[in-house]
Amino acid sequence: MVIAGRRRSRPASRLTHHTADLAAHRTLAAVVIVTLAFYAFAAVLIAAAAMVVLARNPVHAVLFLILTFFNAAALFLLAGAEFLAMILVIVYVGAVAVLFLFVVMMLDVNFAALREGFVRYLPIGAVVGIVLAVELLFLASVWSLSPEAPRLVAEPVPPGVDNTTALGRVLYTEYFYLFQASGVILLVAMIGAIVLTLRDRPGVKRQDVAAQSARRVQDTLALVKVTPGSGMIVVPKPAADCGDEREQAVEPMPPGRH
Amino acid sequence: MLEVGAVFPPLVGAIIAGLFGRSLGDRGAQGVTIGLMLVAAVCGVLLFVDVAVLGNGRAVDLATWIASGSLEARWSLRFDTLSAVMVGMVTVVSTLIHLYSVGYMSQDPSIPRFMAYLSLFTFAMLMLVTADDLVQLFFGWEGVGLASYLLIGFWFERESANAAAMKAFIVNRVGDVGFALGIAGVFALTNSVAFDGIFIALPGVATRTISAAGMELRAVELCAVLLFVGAMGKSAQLFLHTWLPDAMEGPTPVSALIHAATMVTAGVFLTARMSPLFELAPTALAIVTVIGAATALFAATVGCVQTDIKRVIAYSTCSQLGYMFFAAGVSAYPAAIFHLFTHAFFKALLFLSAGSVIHAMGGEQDIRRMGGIWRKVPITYAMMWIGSLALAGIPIFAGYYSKDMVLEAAWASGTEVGRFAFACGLIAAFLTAFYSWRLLILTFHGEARADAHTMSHVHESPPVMTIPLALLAIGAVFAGVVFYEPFVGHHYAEFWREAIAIAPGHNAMELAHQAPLEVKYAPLVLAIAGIATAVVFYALAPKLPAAFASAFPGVYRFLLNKWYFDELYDRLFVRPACALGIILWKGGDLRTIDRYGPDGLAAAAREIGQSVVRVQSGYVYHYAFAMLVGLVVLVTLAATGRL
Amino acid sequence: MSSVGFPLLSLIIFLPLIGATIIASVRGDARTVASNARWTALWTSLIVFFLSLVLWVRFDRSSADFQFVERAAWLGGLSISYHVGVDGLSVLFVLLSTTLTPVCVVASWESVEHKVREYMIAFLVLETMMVGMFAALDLVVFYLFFEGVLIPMFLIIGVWGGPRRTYAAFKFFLFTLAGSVLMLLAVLWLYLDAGTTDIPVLLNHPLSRSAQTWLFLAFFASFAVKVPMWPLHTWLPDAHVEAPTAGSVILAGVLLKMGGYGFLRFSLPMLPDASLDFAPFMFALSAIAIVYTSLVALAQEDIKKLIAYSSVAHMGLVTLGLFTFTTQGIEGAIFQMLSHGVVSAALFLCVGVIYDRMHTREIAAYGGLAHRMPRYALLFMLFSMASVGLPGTSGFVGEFLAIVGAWQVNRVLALVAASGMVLGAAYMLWLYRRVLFGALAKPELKALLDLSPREFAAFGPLAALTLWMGVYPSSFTQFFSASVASLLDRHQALLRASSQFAGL
Amino acid sequence: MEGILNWQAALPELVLALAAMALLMLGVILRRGATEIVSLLALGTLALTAALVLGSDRPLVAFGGLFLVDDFAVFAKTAVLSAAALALVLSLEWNRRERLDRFEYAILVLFASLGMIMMVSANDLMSLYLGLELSSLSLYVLAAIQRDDLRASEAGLKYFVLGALASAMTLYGMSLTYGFAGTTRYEGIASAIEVGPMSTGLLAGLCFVAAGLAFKISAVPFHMWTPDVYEGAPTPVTAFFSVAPKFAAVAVLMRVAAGPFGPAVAQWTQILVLLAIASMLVGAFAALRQANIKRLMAYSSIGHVGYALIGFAAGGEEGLRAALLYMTIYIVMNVSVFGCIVAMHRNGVACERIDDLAGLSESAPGLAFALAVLMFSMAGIPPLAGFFAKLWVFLAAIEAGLWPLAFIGVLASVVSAFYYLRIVKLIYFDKPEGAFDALHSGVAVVVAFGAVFSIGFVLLPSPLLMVAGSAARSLLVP
Amino acid sequence: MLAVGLGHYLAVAAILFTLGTVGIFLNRKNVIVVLMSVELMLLAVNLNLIAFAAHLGDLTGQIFTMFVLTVAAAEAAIGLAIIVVYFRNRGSIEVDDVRMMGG
Repeated sequence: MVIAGRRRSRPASRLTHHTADLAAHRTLAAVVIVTLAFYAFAAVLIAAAAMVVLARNPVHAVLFLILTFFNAAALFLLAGAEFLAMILVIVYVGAVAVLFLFVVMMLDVNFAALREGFVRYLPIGAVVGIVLAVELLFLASVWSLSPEAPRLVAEPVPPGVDNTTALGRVLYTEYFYLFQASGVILLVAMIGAIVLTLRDRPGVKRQDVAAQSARRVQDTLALVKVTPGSGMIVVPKPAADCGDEREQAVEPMPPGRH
Repeated sequence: MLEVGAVFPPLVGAIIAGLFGRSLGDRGAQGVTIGLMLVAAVCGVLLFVDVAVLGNGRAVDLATWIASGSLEARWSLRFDTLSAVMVGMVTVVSTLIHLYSVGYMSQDPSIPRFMAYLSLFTFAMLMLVTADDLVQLFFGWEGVGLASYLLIGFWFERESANAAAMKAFIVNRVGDVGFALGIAGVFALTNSVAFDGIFIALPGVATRTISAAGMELRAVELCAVLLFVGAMGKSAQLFLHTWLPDAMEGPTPVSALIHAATMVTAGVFLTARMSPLFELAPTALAIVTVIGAATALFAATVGCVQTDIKRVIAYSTCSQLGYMFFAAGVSAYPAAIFHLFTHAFFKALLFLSAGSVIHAMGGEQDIRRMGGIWRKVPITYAMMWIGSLALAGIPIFAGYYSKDMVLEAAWASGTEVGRFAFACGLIAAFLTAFYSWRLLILTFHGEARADAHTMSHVHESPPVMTIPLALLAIGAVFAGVVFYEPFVGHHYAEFWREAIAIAPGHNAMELAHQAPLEVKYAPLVLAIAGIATAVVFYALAPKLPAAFASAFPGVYRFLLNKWYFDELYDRLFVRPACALGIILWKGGDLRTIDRYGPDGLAAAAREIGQSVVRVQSGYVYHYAFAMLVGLVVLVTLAATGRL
Repeated sequence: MSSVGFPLLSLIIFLPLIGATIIASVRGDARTVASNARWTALWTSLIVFFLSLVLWVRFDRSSADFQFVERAAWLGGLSISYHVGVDGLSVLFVLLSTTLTPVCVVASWESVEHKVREYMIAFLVLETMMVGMFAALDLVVFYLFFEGVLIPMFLIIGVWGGPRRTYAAFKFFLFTLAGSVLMLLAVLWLYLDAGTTDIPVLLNHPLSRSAQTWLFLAFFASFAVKVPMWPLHTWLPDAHVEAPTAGSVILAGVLLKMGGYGFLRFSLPMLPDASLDFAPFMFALSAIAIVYTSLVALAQEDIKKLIAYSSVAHMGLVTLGLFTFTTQGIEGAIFQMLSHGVVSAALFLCVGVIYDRMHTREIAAYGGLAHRMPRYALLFMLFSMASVGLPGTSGFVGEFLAIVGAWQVNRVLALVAASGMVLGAAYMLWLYRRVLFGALAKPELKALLDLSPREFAAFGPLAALTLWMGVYPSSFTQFFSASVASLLDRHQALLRASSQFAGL
Repeated sequence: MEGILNWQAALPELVLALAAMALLMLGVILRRGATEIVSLLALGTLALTAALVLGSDRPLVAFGGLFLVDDFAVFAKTAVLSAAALALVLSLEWNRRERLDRFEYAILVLFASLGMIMMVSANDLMSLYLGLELSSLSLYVLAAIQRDDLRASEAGLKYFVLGALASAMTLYGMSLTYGFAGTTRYEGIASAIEVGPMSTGLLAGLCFVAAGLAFKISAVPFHMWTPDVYEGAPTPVTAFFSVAPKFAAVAVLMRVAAGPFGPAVAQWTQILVLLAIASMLVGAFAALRQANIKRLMAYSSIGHVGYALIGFAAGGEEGLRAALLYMTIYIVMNVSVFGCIVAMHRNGVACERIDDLAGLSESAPGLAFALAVLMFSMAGIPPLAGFFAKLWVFLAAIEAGLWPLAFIGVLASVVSAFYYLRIVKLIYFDKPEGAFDALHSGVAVVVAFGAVFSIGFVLLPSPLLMVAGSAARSLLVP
Repeated sequence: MLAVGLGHYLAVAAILFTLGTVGIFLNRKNVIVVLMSVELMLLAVNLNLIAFAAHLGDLTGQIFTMFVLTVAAAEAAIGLAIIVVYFRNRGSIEVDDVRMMGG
């Protein structure tokens, strides 16, 4: 196995080595700053996350989500994961959150309705949520690593190498299989998104040579007898393999609408 | 060969007439059955002579029947004096009745069936009396029950006949439960069901006790009582007698054959057959005596007020069976069998005569609508006289000898129950004579109460009916005087040999011969008094009966309604059983077991299903919530250390 | 150990399946298919019947061992194997099954008109299951056939049954299934305990008292439903009433025997202590069954229901006899099962005869049939009397022996058992009287025809058997007396052993 | 022989991934009418992959311990791939009838299968997670692929939302596991648990992972998505859902329970017991009131998972073998039943009401017979295959002393027999409603396969028994 | 006492995770918010992983985080696509409306 023979003594302390380094080289003040920073970011993080859930306006929710990500990125930094902090900001804030925002605004849903369900289910939901939270917090407070854990570590942080390089070294070697797999996942996500949402809209003009060649007069011209006073709209016949069936019918307009 | 010849021809006749009756035709069926009966009768009489008179007892083993562990019942024919007497009597009487039926049933559409039933009955009866073990006896016992059922219900389009047939069968079955349990008990006690095996083992187990229903009982007593319950059913003793009068729904030859001469006496036969057992069971014997005496009296009282000619005779039969039982109860088995023997002749004669009357009256059975016909049916009239004289116990007629012997034995037993039986028997003798003459007078004398049309058709029966009557009359007259000496005389033991066992201390038979004169003549005096009373009541002062009836309306109605036994049983058993059946069915099966059992569970399952489905609301947040709850439960279990 | 040169028993078991396959493969128009199905089914079942006669002839009656044994590796090699064979306890049940199947085929010849092919297939499959169950010498194989019966029977009731067939079929199926799944757990436990499900091995496998108790309860759950014992009997009247004639015949004739056979095969020999412990309980239920269901039968308005209830009562006698642990009791129970198999089957055929003509089973719709149908009346009388337990018919022997056995255990019990004699007579005669006797008043009954030759062919063997078993029962008891004797001997030995053990 | 880049070990996965991409390109190029060809080629791909799986060397650890091939993996992969292939056959017919011309369907099935075989071969929480997500994402899309159908899109949405929740739970559990054990490798986690008492953190991790995987196998109370998704998704998709991912998820759960959490057997046994009991009961009772056959099958599948979990909870080689056998027999029966459901087209319109089956025996005796056999088999009536599935499961439970589980199991099986019987009742007892459209040969083959398997299993049970046994053994003894 | 340790990170992640779960079932209005709640949960996981990685001095956690981020992005894409499809069919993304089926 990979880990064999790579055992190395490391501080068994509860702090990350990064903070430990700080503690070793700088003053107590630095520790206090880090600590304060942590609390500040964590507080904002939690508050923003709560607002994501609570915000009435989904656009606000997305914005709070972005705020959450920023703060999380800061916490990542504090924990020494510089590369991931960066990724989080670039990929998440830059792409995913914006995608959310885009969809929210595209769907443009009406969010004015009352949240009666929210109020009704709040107590029981809160109870279960609090129970879960308490249990998880309990876990966080009494955490104790397996005594075997230090020995089992697969990829000890190589000393003297920056975070990004260190990640890159293992990601393309030891985790190449998984790296490829995540590529396939992204491919599937792409296929999925396309399969689900790409459609040949009836209104969009697109050249279809075969269809053009096969065009005949009787297919295109329809003689419609229009009754005076009622009127009608004729929806262009869409291509056979696409489109929404709901729109394909020739719908008489209700009188008085035009 | 002779043995088989005495027993099986009726079966062959029954099968031929029953299955091929339609192709044989009426004549053919009659010919076949009567011919085969004749064969049986000849064999039967020869056997009687050979076995009973000459003393060549034997048993013919035919085949294994039921074999299970140490229980082995065999098909076999046992011929000792007891069975020889019975075989002779049964075959002869049955042949005569077969013959009589030719005339009596001439107008009936299903003659072959009737003849088949008669023969089947005879076969079963013969199997009963020749059984060498209790199980075969039971076979015959139930066989005659079936045949009786079929014959009573012969006219099955009549509801009353069906009801009577059912009643006969079911009441008999009640007795049979006792019998079957008795067999089981005897087997458990002696490890055998064969008579010889039982009798050999009995002395060794006489003191054994057995627990039943929380009581410690002497085993032999229990077995004897159980067997006697069977006998009560078959012989229509008090409490299980209700079927016999109703059985008169059957054609008259049936009544004569089954309900007078043969089947009903099977109980007495059983008691005699099992005498070694009964002799060891004094309590059982006392019960037998008391029940017999009570029946003799009870049936006689009821007989006095009945108006159906056959029912009167039926109650008389019942009463006479009572005599036989109390004779057996005081260990005078020979006397019981003797009375059985003579009774067979005169009671068959009476029934057949009554049949002849009914035949003459065009089916009328109510004596209130008869009268004044004695000139038109002289032979029948004469036969009726002979029968009645024999029944009443007038000297030189058969009944005189046997009845006197029975009463003397009862007196001579010297026990309390014996005296009780004697007293009952005396009263019953008076009543017997009374109702016999009441019947005679009302039927034949006085003014004609039937309508003119019926009267104009009254005629004497054809010879095919009267000849059997005459032959039976011979028996009714001479059977007593001829067979008195061998059956119950001083040397009765030489006649019966090992067929009947009487315990050393039980010497009613011996003492009966030394009975004082007043005991000897009391029955006769009472009988004559009975006759005289009847003459007074119905011939000289015809208003008296009605006066009596209105003077003692309660008593009259009590007697007329046969002591209300039918009503009592109806209330006590029949209706509760039916009601209970419905309650258990609707209330038990449907409303309890099904409702709370399968249907209830199914409904509950559906209910549970419904509530489970209700949770499945379709709201995604509910689903998420459920998942979360599941998670929280798991984590809580983990956190609290329960995992 | 008798055997023949070829796997006779397997042939008997699986030949019907081959017949079923042939029927299934027939193509053509409906008439051809139907007639072909009938004839194939008849011939198959007849051949099976004749093969089973070989079994009958070659069976060594003096031995209590399993005979005609066949064995093949199956699940997990030999610990759960295909193992079949017959001994005295089972051989006659095999014959009963193979006898009744052709009778059923003949009885359904004309009365089943639609889906004839499926019907015949169902019956042949059923035959396989029944015979297989009686011949199984491995618990899992036994269970396989035991429950496999449910499938064809469910379909027979449901597809060709009466108006409430769905309810009846479901009730039958689920009731029985609920019982047998508990048995399955017991079977599995036994397998784990003994390391095998081989019945001959298990018969000698010692079990602790508490284990016996649990196992007994589990087996009880299954067999008591099948028998059926009170109060688990309510499926039976429904199933009987709704099933087609032949279905009722098989149901009463063979399926009910599975429960009794199960008690006999497993509970008694394998769980001797528990059987003794539970004997009073079994007696109580049996006694209740006898009296209760007889009374209920008395109240019935439906011919089939009445006979169905009578079956419960008769089977009550069986369970009662079995747990007496006396030779007479057990032999009586076995005989009663065989006799009931023939007699109740015949009675249901009798009902079928008039049902085919009048399409009603209501007693009140009949009356006076004896006028028009004397032969039918004769046969009905014969079977009624056999049901009532008249000596000379098969019904007597079992009943009598069971009573004798019961007496040796408990006198009151014997009395209750014997009370069935009276009640049985009451309801059967009451039925007979209302259906066959009386005046022929109803106009629609006046045109009825007596039995056809085909119907005679169905009744003939049953009538003959009823009389034969009644008159010469020892030709049947000799098959199982050795087995019963050895069962009781071993039982005594086991009890002695366990009482010694308890004494230590 | 292990190495960091040992592609040979993952040859089936590789082939499947490359073929899927190739077919994707083919489909894009062909565009119209590509569906049929792509689907058939996808079938071929699945077959080829299965063959490669069967031929792979084992036991083998590759990619630095991320990937593992053993008998168990081979067994599970073969089952998953076969199930996927059978479901794909059903979709051929369906797509033609519903005029659903989407070649992506087959591609997504391939990718989903890829994810599944990856996750059963995973030897590391990360591989597991990626495999799981690969299959999940494909499945989300598949559920909603009939995008113009409101119910299908609702199914997709529900499945997605709840699936995301579940995978987040799993992931949270994985993070805890990683943190407290110090590694994501299976054997590492196992050794971390083995020493000393199990830390609460690992226990919580186990719970979270179990909850997430329980969602995938639709064990109660994580089952709620199942009926809705089964009902809403197109029938062949449902068929696929009910077999391949289910088997894969059970296999993964087994792998995780026996592998990394193997030493915590006492803990996960209890979790499984709870899940099994709840699943059996809900599966049995909820199905009683269903009118839609796909919903019915959803509840049925919940119940069946409960039974499989019995064997699983019993643990040991016997128990795991029983669970594997159960799932194998179940997926064969189930895919055939869905074949029958696909065949439920009347005048070109799909029928989903159970009552539509009324009188099927008149109009389509063969189909009716097969469906009846399958229903009896599902109900666990001997001598059909379903019985043996239950037999081993209960055997294992009793051997492990899990009496309550066995007891509830048999009782639930009686309750569930009711609704299976109801279908038989409709088919055979009731009057016909009108004939279904003619059967496609592919569907017929699938249906017949299931029926023949159900009937014939009794004759030759040992091969499957042996293979499952060796798979179970390899799970316990690496 | 003030010093930031693993426990602190875990606590923040726990709260974040809880908020995410609560958000999923408390939200009745907008499915997209549900999606965002899932993102919160994944973020909590990432926080956990990073904290553990830092504490253990191990890169695996960070690698894992990267994959989680990747998958989360893919998941978001597919989730939003499904929501769009649903919206097209239903004309609403109210969570209360997602209830064609049930029972």
